[in-house]
Amino acid sequence: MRTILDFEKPIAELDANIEALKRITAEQGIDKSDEIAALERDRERLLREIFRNLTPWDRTLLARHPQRPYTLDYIRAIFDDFIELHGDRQFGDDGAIVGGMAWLNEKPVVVIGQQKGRDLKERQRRNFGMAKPEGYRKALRLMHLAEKFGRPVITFVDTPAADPGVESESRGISEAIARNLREMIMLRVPIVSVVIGEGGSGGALGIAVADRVLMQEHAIYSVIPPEGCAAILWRDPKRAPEAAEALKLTAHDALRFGVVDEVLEEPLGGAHRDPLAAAQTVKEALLRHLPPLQKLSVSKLRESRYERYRNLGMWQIATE
Amino acid sequence: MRTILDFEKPIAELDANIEALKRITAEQGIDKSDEIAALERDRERLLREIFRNLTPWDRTLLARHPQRPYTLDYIRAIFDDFIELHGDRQFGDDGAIVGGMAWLNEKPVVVIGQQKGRDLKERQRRNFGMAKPEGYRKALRLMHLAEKFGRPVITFVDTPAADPGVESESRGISEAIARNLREMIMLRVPIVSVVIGEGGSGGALGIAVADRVLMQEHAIYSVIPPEGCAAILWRDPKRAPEAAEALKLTAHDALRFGVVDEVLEEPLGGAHRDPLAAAQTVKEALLRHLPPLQKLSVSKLRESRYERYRNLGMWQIATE
Amino acid sequence: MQRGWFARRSRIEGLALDEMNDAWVKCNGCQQILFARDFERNLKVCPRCGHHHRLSARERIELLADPDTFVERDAEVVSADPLGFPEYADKLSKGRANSGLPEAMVSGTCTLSGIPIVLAVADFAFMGGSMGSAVGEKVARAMEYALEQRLPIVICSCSGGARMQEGLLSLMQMAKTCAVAAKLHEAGVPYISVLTDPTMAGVLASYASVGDVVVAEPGALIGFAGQRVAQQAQVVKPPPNFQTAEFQLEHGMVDIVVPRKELKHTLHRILRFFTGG
Amino acid sequence: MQRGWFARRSRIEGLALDEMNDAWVKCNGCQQILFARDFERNLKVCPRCGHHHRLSARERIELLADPDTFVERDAEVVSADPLGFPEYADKLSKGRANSGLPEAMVSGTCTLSGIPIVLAVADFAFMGGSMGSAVGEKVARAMEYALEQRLPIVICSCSGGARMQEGLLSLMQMAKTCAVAAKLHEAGVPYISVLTDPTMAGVLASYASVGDVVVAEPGALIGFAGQRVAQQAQVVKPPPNFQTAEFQLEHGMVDIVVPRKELKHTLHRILRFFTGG
Ligand SMILES: [Zn+2]
Ligand SMILES: [Zn+2]
Repeated sequence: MRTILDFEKPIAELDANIEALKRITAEQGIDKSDEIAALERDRERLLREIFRNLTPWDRTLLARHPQRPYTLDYIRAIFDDFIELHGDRQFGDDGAIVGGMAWLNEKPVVVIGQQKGRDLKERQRRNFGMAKPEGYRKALRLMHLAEKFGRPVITFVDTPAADPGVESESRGISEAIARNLREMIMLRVPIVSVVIGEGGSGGALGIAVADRVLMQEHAIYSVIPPEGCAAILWRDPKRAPEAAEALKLTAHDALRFGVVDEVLEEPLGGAHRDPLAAAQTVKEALLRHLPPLQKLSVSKLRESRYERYRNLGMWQIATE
Repeated sequence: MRTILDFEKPIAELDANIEALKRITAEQGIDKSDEIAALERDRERLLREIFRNLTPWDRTLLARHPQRPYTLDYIRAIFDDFIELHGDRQFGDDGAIVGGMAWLNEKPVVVIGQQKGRDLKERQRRNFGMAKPEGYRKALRLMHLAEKFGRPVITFVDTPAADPGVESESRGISEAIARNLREMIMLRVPIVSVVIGEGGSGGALGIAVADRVLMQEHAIYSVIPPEGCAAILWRDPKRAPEAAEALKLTAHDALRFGVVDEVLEEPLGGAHRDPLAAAQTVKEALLRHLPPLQKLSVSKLRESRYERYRNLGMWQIATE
Repeated sequence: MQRGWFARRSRIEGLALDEMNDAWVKCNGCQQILFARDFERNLKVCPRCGHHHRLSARERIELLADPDTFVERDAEVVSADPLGFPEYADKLSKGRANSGLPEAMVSGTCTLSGIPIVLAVADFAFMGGSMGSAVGEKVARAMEYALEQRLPIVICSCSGGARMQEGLLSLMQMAKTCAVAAKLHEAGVPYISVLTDPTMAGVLASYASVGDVVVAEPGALIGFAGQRVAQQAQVVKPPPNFQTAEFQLEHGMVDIVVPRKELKHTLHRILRFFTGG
Repeated sequence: MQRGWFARRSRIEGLALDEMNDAWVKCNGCQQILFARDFERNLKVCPRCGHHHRLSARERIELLADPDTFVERDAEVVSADPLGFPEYADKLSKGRANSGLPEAMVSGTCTLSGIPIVLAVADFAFMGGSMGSAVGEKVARAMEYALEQRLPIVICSCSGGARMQEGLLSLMQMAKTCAVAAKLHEAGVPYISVLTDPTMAGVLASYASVGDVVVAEPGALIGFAGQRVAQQAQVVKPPPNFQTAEFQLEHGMVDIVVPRKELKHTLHRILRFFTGG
């Protein structure tokens, strides 16, 4: 079943009307093209209006939209010949993180990403995109493979959070994330991360330390989910929309803070309205950002990645 | 309860008699020193005779002797200030492998060893010295710690085998051992291994790749336990003594094959008759072998370790 | 002591430890009432049940640093309010008042049983020891100083995690502190991470977990997910010692659990391994 | 086919596959009787149940190497009997007779879909593909040649483990092969390990597990402890797929399980990642 967000409803109505007219044209041979064109213009106008005024909470809902393209959708659309590799060589294979070898046009790369599930069964198998320690360790193993063979790494970030369960705690979810942070900083090959949906706290960051962090227009990136923030601040998870506002979790906020290097435009109405166009934008961005990184010496590359993270944060000097 | 091996029985009788006479001297003030001295001479003669003719199977039993000193006994006797460190930073802390920082006279070292249990409860906790993947991974972590800070590594080998259970298989016992073999070869600090009891197959080798491998006189080192070998060869585990013969599992065999660099003499009657003397011999050997290794450059050290293992094996060139 | 206990019970009941200013204190572990002097002498470890109560940053520095050797650094680095986050300015004021500190982390140099080290200690009384940009910066600078001087660094964590009120910038302190930790790692500068009650979430999932040696205090709450979240997510029933120092030891994440009265000596022994020989 | 099955059943019952020389073969998986020609055409994979039957070293080389490109190396390295081990000399003779090979491992160079590689393949018919000094030496030399020429190496394992009859010297082949694998690793020479039925014990616990990519054939028996030992040791009940390729995939030890008819193509795709771009 398609999910339609509240603010998408007027658009969905127009979608349905346009569909109906097209069906009439096709089935009955009656020319409805003028009406269709008019409705399409209406729709475009409406979309522009709605999307001009999106709140951070609207974007949160878009970032979590069940029809939003996921990592494997982007991988299929962007890369040639993806060979998925499995396992952390220690404990298991985590369905919440996928990774493998792929070709970006003429160049072999390693691709890694958090993967949510489309239907209930896949959602469970992929733990709703919440990775366990073995997921972060698989990711790190594949990054080391990339490093060994001089292949750049591309990661897709889309997770509500790292898995908070007892088993993940038992196997060191904190250690796994911390280790990735430390190792990714020093990786000897370029890393480009793309936040494509939910950038959920440490769970996202665990595969998102990169030379370039790109973020889709309607993705979010936050230290805590708005619901959790509202629960702490006002003991009321329903005030999540206010918390979303306070947390400054949008792509443009992230850009302003220097956390993100570029905001990737999405098709009008969001990536889920035209996944291939969204993927094309991501692909072009990757093709734009990777070559200059690949030209850097290893030491230059590592030093600028280090500086990028070393300088994040805003604090002040106490005078007194 | 003390275990007395069949061939130890005549000695045990003499031990008991000597004890009894000493008790009389102490309790009743009657001087039995002549008789004691005579019995002690008898005992020494008997020990020499018995231990001159030990079969490989006898040595197998000695290597597994429940009173034989274990890794922690040697650590306590040989090193100053042992700080045990725990855990593999991934899954757990394996009681079958202990390790930590210690001082060998004036030098800080990392010590690692397989540890059997003395009583039933400790045996279970230490899984009879059969390490699980997390044990090998803890060992490797500590070796990397040693490498990072330029401290030599000393390992004590004493295991019937790596743990063969379902859980160990699930967590990659093979991978853990294989990785240790690959990493130990390239470790940038000296490694000295001492086989102090049972050198049980891959489970032993997983912490025994070293620049110098020393082996106690009555320790064994084998590709398969004699019982298993007899079961395969003759479908009769009871023929283990013959298999022990065939397998050439004694310290002197290992020396002859170049697997071991020095055989360490044990106190007459075996290490369990005088653990401190046994430890003293081990300590002296460590103090003899480590300094020249520490003088080598890293590349020289690694290259000679590599050559040591690269050249093991006996095969022939087919002519025809 | 029993008499005092009876006499004062009604007044003491329900008071948190740090609100009590008189001769008696109540143990958070066994709920017994203790002589404040005994309690203090015992380094705030309950002499009855062994419960390790939180130390302030100053108290822990006093515990670990040789007398008069601690020289503070970077005290001037304090939090801003980059997001204009609701109530943050107030919380910062309260944090300063509660802790008597300008920020949730105190860092500097000292000797520990004669060994010169860099020492950084978090203080729970300042906004739960949470890590915002200033704390991240202080950790980073402490590590950089250790790197520059090639001094071992000891960091005592005590924190609920990343500081929500600075949003994504707090999250990025995880990467920032691990970035400098990576430099320490490459340079072979020893880093001992001491986990005290509590060490959670974004702090545990960053610099606190990448020490060469990870030490923990008995009973300390150490974990990734807040208890609420962790409980909601549970399919598997958590064991009784879930998210304690002992649980983390059992699961291979902590090298050694050390009672407070042995902490300094144990740190000294570990430091000697790195610096001696 | 049913007719043939009934007609021949009595004669075929209980015969191992490789002892059958006529038009029919029995699947070891589903026990069905199959046309030998279909079976061979299907690369010895049962068309009914998908069971992957063992290939000889020569068959697997034919499967993977481009026609007429395989050039054998080190064929002269064969086993000695360093321990004078009971019945070993006999077993070696039988191994040579069974396999038609001088040793349990065949190695050389070839191209795989045009990519030059070093290829080493074990043969189960020679003493269960077990690793003694000669096999270890051949693996080591194959890896050294790959290192010298900077060619990717593909090793197809098929072995019960270390060869008991050479005692400690067989055990040491684990360290020896991993030593050369360590050199490959440091030099960044690609190594693909292909695990076929069975890959066990000392082979799995050494070179076979340290490939950059670990590929397995469906249903292959892959494990550390022999079934007997593993069963004795079980406290936890083994799952139905215990010690199979699929079990190892699920537990993170294998990158990818590839049906035989896709094996060459998949290896080619993986090799391109290393050599292309
Ligand atoms: Zn108490
Ligand atoms: Zn079949």
